[in-house]
Amino acid sequence: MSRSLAVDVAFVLFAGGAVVAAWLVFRTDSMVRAAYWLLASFLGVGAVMVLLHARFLGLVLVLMMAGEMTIMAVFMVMFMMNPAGLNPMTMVHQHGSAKVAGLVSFAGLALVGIVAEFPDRPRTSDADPTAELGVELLGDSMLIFETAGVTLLATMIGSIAVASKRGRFGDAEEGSGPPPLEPTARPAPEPEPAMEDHDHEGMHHG
Amino acid sequence: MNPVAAVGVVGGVLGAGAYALAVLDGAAARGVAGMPRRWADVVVEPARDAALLALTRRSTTERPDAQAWALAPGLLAAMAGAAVASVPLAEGFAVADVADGIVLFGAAMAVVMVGVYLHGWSANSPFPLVGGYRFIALALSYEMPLALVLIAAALPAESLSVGAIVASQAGSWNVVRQPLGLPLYLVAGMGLAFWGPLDGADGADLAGGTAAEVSGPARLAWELARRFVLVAVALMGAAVFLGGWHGPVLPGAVWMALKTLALLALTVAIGHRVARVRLERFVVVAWAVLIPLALVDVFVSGALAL
Amino acid sequence: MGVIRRLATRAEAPVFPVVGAGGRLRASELALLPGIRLVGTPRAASVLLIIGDLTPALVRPALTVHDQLPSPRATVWWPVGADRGLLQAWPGLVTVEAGDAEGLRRIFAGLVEGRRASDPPLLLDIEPARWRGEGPYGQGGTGMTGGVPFGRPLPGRAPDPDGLELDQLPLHIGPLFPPFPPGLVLDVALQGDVVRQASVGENPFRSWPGGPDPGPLDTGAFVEALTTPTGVAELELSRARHHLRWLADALRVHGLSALATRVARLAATLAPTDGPEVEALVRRLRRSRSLASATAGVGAVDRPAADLPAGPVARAAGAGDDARTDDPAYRALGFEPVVHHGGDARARMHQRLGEAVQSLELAGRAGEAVRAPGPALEGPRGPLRRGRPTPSSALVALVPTALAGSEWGDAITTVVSFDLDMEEAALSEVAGVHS
Amino acid sequence: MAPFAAALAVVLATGVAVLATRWLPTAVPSELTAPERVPFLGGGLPEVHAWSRYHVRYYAMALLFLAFDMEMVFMYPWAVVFVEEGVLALIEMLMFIVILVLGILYAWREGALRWA
Repeated sequence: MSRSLAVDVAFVLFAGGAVVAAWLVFRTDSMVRAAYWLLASFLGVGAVMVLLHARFLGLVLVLMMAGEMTIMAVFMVMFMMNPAGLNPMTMVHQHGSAKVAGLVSFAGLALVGIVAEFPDRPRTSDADPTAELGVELLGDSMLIFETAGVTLLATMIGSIAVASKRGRFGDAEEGSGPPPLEPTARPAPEPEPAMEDHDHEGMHHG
Repeated sequence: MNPVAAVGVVGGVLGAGAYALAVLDGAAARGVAGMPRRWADVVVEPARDAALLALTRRSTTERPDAQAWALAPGLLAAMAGAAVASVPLAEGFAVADVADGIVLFGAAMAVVMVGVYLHGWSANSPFPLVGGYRFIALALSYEMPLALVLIAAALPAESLSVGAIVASQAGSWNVVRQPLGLPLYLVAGMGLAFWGPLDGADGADLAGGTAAEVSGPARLAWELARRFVLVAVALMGAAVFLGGWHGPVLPGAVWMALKTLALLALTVAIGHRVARVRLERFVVVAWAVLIPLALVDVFVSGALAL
Repeated sequence: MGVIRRLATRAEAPVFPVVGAGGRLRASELALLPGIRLVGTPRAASVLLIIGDLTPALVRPALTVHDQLPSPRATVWWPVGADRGLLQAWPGLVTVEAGDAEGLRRIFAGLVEGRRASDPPLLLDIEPARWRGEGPYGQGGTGMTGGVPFGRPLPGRAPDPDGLELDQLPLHIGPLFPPFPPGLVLDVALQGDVVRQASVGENPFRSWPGGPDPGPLDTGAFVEALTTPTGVAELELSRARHHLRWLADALRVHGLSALATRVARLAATLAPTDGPEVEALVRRLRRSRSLASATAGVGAVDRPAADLPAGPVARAAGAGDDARTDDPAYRALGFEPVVHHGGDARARMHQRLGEAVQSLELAGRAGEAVRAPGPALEGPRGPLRRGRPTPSSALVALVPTALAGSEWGDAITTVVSFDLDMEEAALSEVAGVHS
Repeated sequence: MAPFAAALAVVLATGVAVLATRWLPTAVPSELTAPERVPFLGGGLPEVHAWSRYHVRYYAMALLFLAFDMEMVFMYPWAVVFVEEGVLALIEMLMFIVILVLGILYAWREGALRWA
């Protein structure tokens, strides 16, 4: 088998695998499985990128998505009832609009793929795409790069402000109460801590 | 390299490394415990334990995620294999001298997190579950320092290839040029293989953590896979920080083996001397101390490389 | 297969211990025996080793753990003290003289070689709950969280101090959980890895209808000394041994099992002349940063030291009460109690280390000094007074509040730091004479 | 592409080799009774499934990781061209990192690294 044929076969296998894994995301009941089927799909995409000589981007995709999908799994398990799919459930809702959205986006992307004129600038194979990416980041795209830094900082501060209950100045919810049921009313007073009762309930559940 | 030869070489390195690690660990445990034992016994012990596990039946739990459970050790071993493949075992001899070697290593080690988490999650049993979640906390904390110290080592080499990083240490090794690198790498590496003080995921306080419900061949696979990861870590550490194949008199491959064994012995010694770390505390230390130190390492190494 | 079987026969026998009445002292020496390896989960064991006598409440847990051992498996019994006959009915049980590692290994070798059949499962093959046939998937109910899939319900929610309301697992752990003292049953509500609520379950050593009839307690020497004149040197040596045995258990939980074996050996063979070795060990452990950070601030009891049950736990919190202070035999030796401050797991470890060194030093100096029988004697867990509650029963009461809100690993550290003995706690009062 | 082919072969072979332990004759948990499959709780019996809405207490740290992971990725190509580009690269990356270290500093100051 010639080398280019082997590459072609690998391409089809990885690309097909990515699509199948992506489909399986919606065929499982378990949040963990769903997250990791998505990771498997990304692994396929990463391999395809490597085959397209975007080695660095392909590997980085895997590097990041392994962490990201794990965090996604952790959060999904945290907030979904029945996280392991022990009881039957479906990952797909609003079938009608989902179908429409899927078809429209597929048609749009396919159209771009067919109609758009892609740049055709053959490169010598000894060029190091990673180094070129580095030069680009430090040269023309420097502003984008530094803006990304500020954006990430904003992300960090924002996510902490939203997620962390604890703050420098004490409890983030101190003095706050549940929102009122009527739009014009004042916030409801803070409820009495009723931990003991609830804990008791939790202990004897089931 | 031809794929069959590649598999043979990596399999040999992983197998020999894991066995050496088990022997070192047994010897260290006997030394610390003050239990004298014949050397012959210490050397054969791991094979005996493995044989016993192979003859023991695999058990299962009431309603596990069987496929994910089976996959977990395979995932760890495969990723260890990928990492070993990217490390040159002697001058000009790497199984897969990928130009972005340390990115490949980073990606492989990120997938290790998936494997350990799945191993804990799949049993549908409380102690493994807690172990799996402990590992995520650990992994999210060590991953940054791990990547940063490797990037620092790549600076003077002007390449992400492990071969180039080793070649750049012809004059002096990175352990001297970048004194912060190896200690940070070892902390992260022990976390990666949940070894010694960072073994919270499989700790004694959880009756074995993610491995609390596995027996027989499944346990054998898990113990092997975990040791494979530590071997991969030590091999990469020997290449990136201890000058790889560089060394007088002896051939490069021998130097690599000796340096890897030295790192394995060091981790084993730490494992028997340092008590398990409270993860809650480790997370804060990792973010507030280890990551800033790793960044200092990057910039000092960068300034020196200019 | 021949080679593999031959290799496996010579492996260390992985043993999961079930410590029954009177078995605790024997169990503490298990790690020292050649050819045997203690494991933390039955899934890693080949031999279920019952040490001492099973009480009625221990039978069901022992059977549960037995069936969790993978086959090939065997059950070995080391009888210690009284035998009230419950084990006679255990199918396939092999009785071996207590402490006989060779006998245990013979059983193990026979098992691996295939000369001995593996124990069959002992419990009836009954699914945990009826669930078949209900709901569209046979999951036992309808809807996303309805029903009891595979025989068990899903856990329920409970509020958490950080404002979330996530699931809480109600768990009954013990009485054979290796990090716990034998016999401790803990009912915990585990939310994530945090113990939200804990309570101590029924003490299995109290399950005989006629009241507990313990085998030899690990503090038996002290109880006996209440009524018989005993050499101070002998008592203090026992105390030092006791604290070292505790230390071995604690080190094992902290992931230093090899060092724990060394300490256990020291405890088993301790003589007054071992002072330098113990002091070196204690110095090393006190200097250990990792141990300090694993225990500092963990399991602090938030009440005044004076309200704590007297003993090492109270002394670690700054209360200097020690029954030895008023004892003429000890006053003659110039005894001063060791006191630490902080009242956390770290202080308790330092307290016991300090007391071990002190006891060894006293034992070396005491010579032929004899302690006359008196109403009170300081045992290794606290003062022993005839007719009064045992120290362990007071310490067990501290567990629920000390565990609430702590991470699982910290909870284990806390439980271990109290040095409980459930067999002692089962006694309603300190008796004068022991079998 | 050749190194990747070798790496792929290694990944598949090691993974499958370890997975193959599942085909050992002892690896088939045939005929296990219900009590043999009960999760280990030190002799206790479970009431509920362990799979649950597991409360991780490091979620703020996990979110911080997401942002930081992204940052690290920029550093790889930077490391390759660093010596070539010289001081300019050092200063640019320093700026980038300082911005991000502010994020860690903020998180640490807010106590977000401590577990909830």
